[in-house]
Amino acid sequence: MAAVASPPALRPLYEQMVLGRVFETEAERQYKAARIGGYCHLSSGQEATTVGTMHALQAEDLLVTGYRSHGFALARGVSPEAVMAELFGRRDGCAHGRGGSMHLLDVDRGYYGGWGIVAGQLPVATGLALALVRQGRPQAVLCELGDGAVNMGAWHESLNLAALWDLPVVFLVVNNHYGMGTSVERASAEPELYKRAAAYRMAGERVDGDDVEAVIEATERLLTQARQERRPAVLEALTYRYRGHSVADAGLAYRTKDEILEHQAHDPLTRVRTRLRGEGVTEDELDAIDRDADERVAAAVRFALESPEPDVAQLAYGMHAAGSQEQFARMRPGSAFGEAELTFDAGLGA
Amino acid sequence: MAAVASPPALRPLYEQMVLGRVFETEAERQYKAARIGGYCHLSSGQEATTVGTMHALQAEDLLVTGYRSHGFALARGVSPEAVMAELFGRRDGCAHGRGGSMHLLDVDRGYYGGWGIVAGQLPVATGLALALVRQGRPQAVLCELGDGAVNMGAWHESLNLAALWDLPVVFLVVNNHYGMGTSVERASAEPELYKRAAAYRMAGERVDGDDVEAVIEATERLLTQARQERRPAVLEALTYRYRGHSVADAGLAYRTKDEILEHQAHDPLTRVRTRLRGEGVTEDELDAIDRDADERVAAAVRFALESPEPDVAQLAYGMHAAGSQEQFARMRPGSAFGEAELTFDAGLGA
Amino acid sequence: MSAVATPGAVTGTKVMTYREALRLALQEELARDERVFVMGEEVGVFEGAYKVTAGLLGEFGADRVRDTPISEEGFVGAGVGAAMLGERPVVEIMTLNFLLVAMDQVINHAAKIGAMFGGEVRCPLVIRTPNGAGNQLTAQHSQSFDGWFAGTPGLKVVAPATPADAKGLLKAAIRDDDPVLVLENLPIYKEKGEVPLDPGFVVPIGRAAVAREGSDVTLVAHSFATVRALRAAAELAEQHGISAEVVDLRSLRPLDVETVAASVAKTNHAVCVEEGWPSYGVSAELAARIQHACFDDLDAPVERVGMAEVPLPYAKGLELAAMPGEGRIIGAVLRSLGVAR
Amino acid sequence: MSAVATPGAVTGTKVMTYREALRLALQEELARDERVFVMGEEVGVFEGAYKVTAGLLGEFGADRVRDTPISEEGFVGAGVGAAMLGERPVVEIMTLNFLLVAMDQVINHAAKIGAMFGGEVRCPLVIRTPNGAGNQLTAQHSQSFDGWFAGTPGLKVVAPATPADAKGLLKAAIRDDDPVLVLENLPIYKEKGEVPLDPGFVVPIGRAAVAREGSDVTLVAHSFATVRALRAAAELAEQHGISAEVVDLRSLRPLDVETVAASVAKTNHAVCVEEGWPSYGVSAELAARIQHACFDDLDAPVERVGMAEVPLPYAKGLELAAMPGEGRIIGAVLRSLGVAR
Ligand SMILES: Cc1ncc(C[n+]2csc(CCOP(=O)(O)OP(=O)(O)O)c2C)c(N)n1
Ligand SMILES: Cc1ncc(C[n+]2csc(CCOP(=O)(O)OP(=O)(O)O)c2C)c(N)n1
Ligand SMILES: [Mg+2]
Ligand SMILES: [Mg+2]
Repeated sequence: MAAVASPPALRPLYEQMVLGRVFETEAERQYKAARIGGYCHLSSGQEATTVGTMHALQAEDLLVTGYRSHGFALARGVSPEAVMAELFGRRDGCAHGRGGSMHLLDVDRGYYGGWGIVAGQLPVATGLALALVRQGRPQAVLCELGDGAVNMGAWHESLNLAALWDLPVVFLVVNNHYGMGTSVERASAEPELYKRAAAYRMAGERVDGDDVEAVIEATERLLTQARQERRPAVLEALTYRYRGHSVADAGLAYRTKDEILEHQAHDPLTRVRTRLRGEGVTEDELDAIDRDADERVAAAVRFALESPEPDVAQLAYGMHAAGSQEQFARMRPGSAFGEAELTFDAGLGA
Repeated sequence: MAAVASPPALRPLYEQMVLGRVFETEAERQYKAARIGGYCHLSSGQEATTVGTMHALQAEDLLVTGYRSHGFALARGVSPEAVMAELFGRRDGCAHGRGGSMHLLDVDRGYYGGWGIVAGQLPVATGLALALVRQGRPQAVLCELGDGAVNMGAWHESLNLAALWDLPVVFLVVNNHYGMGTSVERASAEPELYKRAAAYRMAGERVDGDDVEAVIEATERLLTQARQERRPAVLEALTYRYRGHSVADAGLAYRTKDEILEHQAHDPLTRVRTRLRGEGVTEDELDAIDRDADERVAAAVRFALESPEPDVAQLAYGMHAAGSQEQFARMRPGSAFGEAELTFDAGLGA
Repeated sequence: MSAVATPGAVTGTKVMTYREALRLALQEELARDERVFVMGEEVGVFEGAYKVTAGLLGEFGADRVRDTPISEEGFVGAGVGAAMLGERPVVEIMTLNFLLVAMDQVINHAAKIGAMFGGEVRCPLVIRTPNGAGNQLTAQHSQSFDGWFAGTPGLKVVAPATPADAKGLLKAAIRDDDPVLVLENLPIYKEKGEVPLDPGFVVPIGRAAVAREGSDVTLVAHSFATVRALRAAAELAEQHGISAEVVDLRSLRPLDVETVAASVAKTNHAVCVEEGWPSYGVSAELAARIQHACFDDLDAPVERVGMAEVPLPYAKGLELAAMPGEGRIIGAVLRSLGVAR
Repeated sequence: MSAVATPGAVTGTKVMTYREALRLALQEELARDERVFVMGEEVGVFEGAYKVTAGLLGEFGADRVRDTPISEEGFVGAGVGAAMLGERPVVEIMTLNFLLVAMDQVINHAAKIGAMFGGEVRCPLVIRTPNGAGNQLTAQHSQSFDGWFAGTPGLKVVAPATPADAKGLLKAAIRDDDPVLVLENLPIYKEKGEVPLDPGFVVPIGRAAVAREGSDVTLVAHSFATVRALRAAAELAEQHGISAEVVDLRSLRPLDVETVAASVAKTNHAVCVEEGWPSYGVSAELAARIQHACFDDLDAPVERVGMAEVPLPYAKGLELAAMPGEGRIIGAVLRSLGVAR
């Protein structure tokens, strides 16, 4: 991880951003090919924010996100194979096919999900930060949420608790201008969202979420404060979602094509690409990076296709902890709805 | 109602404040005599805020409060008889004995309750304000809440909606320093509660809630803005609760006797009394006012005692609108728990 | 309130989807009564997450079709308050799963107003929202809490299974003076059926319907489970020569026990089907009522079919295995009739 | 997990109230396991709205006994997150009525974690809260939503009726690796009974108990309804010469159907009693299970007794009339046995 001082090397960041973009494009294709189902939320256009914040997050720090999380998972180091297999609902997915697109996680990397109820992840992240403090661990939690989530009661209660109890958590508001079809101005009486941190005497600031270096600088600074001074903060990253709210949404009922094109004119990937050219990286080298991303994603698709479907006999896998089977033993007689067959703690199968 | 300009006459305000104080003292006595049950929250010490805000509220305005509401009901003009009868659970109570201390109301006076879930009344008040706008009525809603309620999600969502939709509602935060045993500093990361209005680009201010004239001035100003400019606001009134959280709480586990005495040293009633003496009102005249309050409350107790108990055959009275009986007719067969006897729309009986 | 057409009313019917029938009901009621307004996330500009409100913003404007921030507790409560002042708010919750953040306003506020305030004020609020699973929406987005609301005194709960009932019951709910929860369902939106065009057409709350006549067994269901039950009944007739009667509850509170009991008294066998989890669910209440009302009529225990009791998994195969499919309904019928498969 | 004493354990019992038994369980578990901490409104300085946590702040300090603002959604969710990282939070909700504002964290978060994340992370969270009515607390403060939680896959729900079970089940809940809701009850806090002093004493989750043996009818109940059932059973014996067996469920999820069915197979009559509203309530599930498991054993329909189906009114006389008192339980038993009063 880069120290706060030294400027981050751009090339690996570009590699991450391209990987994110290519992955989302492929996910949309696979969704339309009916290999992915449910809700599928893409983050194309938001790569500087996803990659920048994940670059600033240290190995021992914790991560919580909403449901628009493919990019965060990849940038956190979850393999494209594990993510794609999850989208395909396969056994080798990071949630073994149980969670899908909205519920990615990787506990080994401190990623505690992938949540689908708007703002529901904020109290959870607050609790993770409380646990870090109780365990005397010096890390911090980064909690991602969208601009639409700041109008939920859970936002208010979580920020008040985090500030009142001096918890090491940074609330990352990914402001992509819309919550589904509702613009920030139509949803929030204070459209400068970061200013709401003041209601908790908490630091709040806004950053250009399409400038990966600015995102890294701000995130590192706030995470350092959180770790060292146990000061929570709000970081609002201004960015833009290129695709619809989910793959099912064309994304044009509430905004114009021009608006989208205007944002794509200063695309975060292009910006880094230009910077790298300035640093003397050749077009060929950059194209090679792009091709490499294509190959990694193609490999992920092959892996996902080969990963077995979950065993239907494992329908209730993970629902309850080992030993619970015995507790449920006497619920079965008289059951008329197959509950008797549910097993919680058997393995996942070969 | 006094216009914004001319200073209010103090004498009727003093009469109201004394009535509130005497009523609460009697309510506590009656509770200990087991004529009042359930939760009973007294507002002794908060009279300047209750009487001052109700003085500023116009006849056509609407009122919503929490559960510490005897004083508001009386100052709004609900008769001591109707309030005491409600506390006694009698048919002539303002809620016909169904609501008790926490659920007073008087629709004819625009008082829409009397609610017991902390902050639950805020969304309701917001909806009343929305209805006023839809109906083109020029009035405003005053919504009372306590200092402990500002940490609930409902506060956040309600204030955001009120500001976003330009609704005529003033949120009155009665800051009596404690939510049960928790001081404001231990509950709110921003203990200057009125400042939280800024998170919604809403006006917020603080007033000495023990100075009845200051309360009237601020409330009238904010209500006028709400009515004329459809601008919601937060008014925080600093005051103090003399008794425990409810009659069941001695109120000393979390604060010192000295702290209470110190607040009683500048008692809101005494302050007005002194002012009146300055205006030449004699001790005898003031004592007469006090005696008159004693008599009004004694009469209310007599009235409540004579009011009949609700008829048990009317257990479900009011639950459903007229005509619902027929909808429920086919739910009865097979019912094993007396639901068949429930009638919704029969009268209250003699 | 009745299903009788109003004098000089439009007659005839039209085949449309459940979704279109709901839209027609909203359109008619918005046009009929100034006090009616629609409020919820994405109901306006976006035309509804599931397009039920498509076109209404254009026709009635932003005051009658109000987009809200993501703040269910706030705007459900705003509906409660507006209703107390005589408005007729129709609040859309994108899916039932999200009503969990507004439970306090529904259960502790809307449902309490009539009784708690001694009949002094009413709350004519309508909340409409789809429940259900089947689209791989996973654990947080595939639930049915129908019984929780149906078990709450002070509320009324309807759950139409056909486009005609969707129109008639939503209109009845909007005209009712009490808070009514209208339970819709995601997979059912695209179901088609004949819908009366008469704007005076309403379906009374608290009346079940016999959706299919039969003599061997009674299938009791509501909402999308009724669609499943009808499919199972057809297959039972063809494949097994079993004549199943299907009782469509239509209302969950008040519950029309009479119609259910009359059917079971005739068939002597009952299978209760629901989309949700059966334990402590709707089928529990049905079984309890049936065994009590039809104790001497029953030739076999009341059977129950519902969602497997797990948080809904994402993988298609797992989700399918969890759902109360026709196969499981037929299995329960054969069990009830003591027929080996 | 078992009720067997640990080697070299403290033996003997002591008579104490249900409230004291809960406090002892908390004290023992706080002392036993650093990961355990108590969190909620007024649990510290105020010593608990109902004094269950009295003395614990002094003994364990503010980090282990944490006062919270009024923010149920926030601190229940904080409990969920802390549990995911291996802590053992015991969250107190002042009364069950207030859990409505935190439903989303309980149902859509705590209950989903194990299955939704493919078994990769667990949520050993305990929520303890009293339900019930009887103190004129009125409509918003007198409710029992027991079945809503017991019907949610992913949760476990216990509802002890005696001080000994209160200690043993709360300890079992704290040691369990899944989210457990411990349902207490306001009137029951003052009930007294013998409580084992052994810190190793736990009561296994998912096991009902026969609280009183009998031969004529089975009363099935949980929490305070068990206390009512036992009183009714005593009166039935004295006044009517009827021998009632009382099955105390103790756990609602998992539900010990075996013990209930075994009793009904013996008595051939069942009356289910609950504090909450019966429609779509706990007694519905019990009646549904019993009619299914004991179809051939039952000599009469399963009867149900619960709260009158109204928002609880304030007036003492009205409240009393609404409660599932002993008189109504006895009436149901006589109905079941076909005995005229
Ligand atoms: C409580 C709740 N209400 C509604 C929804 C449906 N919903 C899913 S995403 C979404 C929009 C969220 O927008 P934003 O927070 O800006 O995040 P973005 O999708 O832009 O990343 C809505 C309304 C939900 N999941 N949870
Ligand atoms: C959601 C909810 N949580 C908890 C309670 C229990 N409770 C009732 S009053 C109260 C304290 C409220 O304090 P404050 O808002 O300052 O009002 P005050 O009592 O001081 O007038 C609490 C915690 C409740 N009624 N509702
Ligand atoms: Mg957004
Ligand atoms: Mg206070």
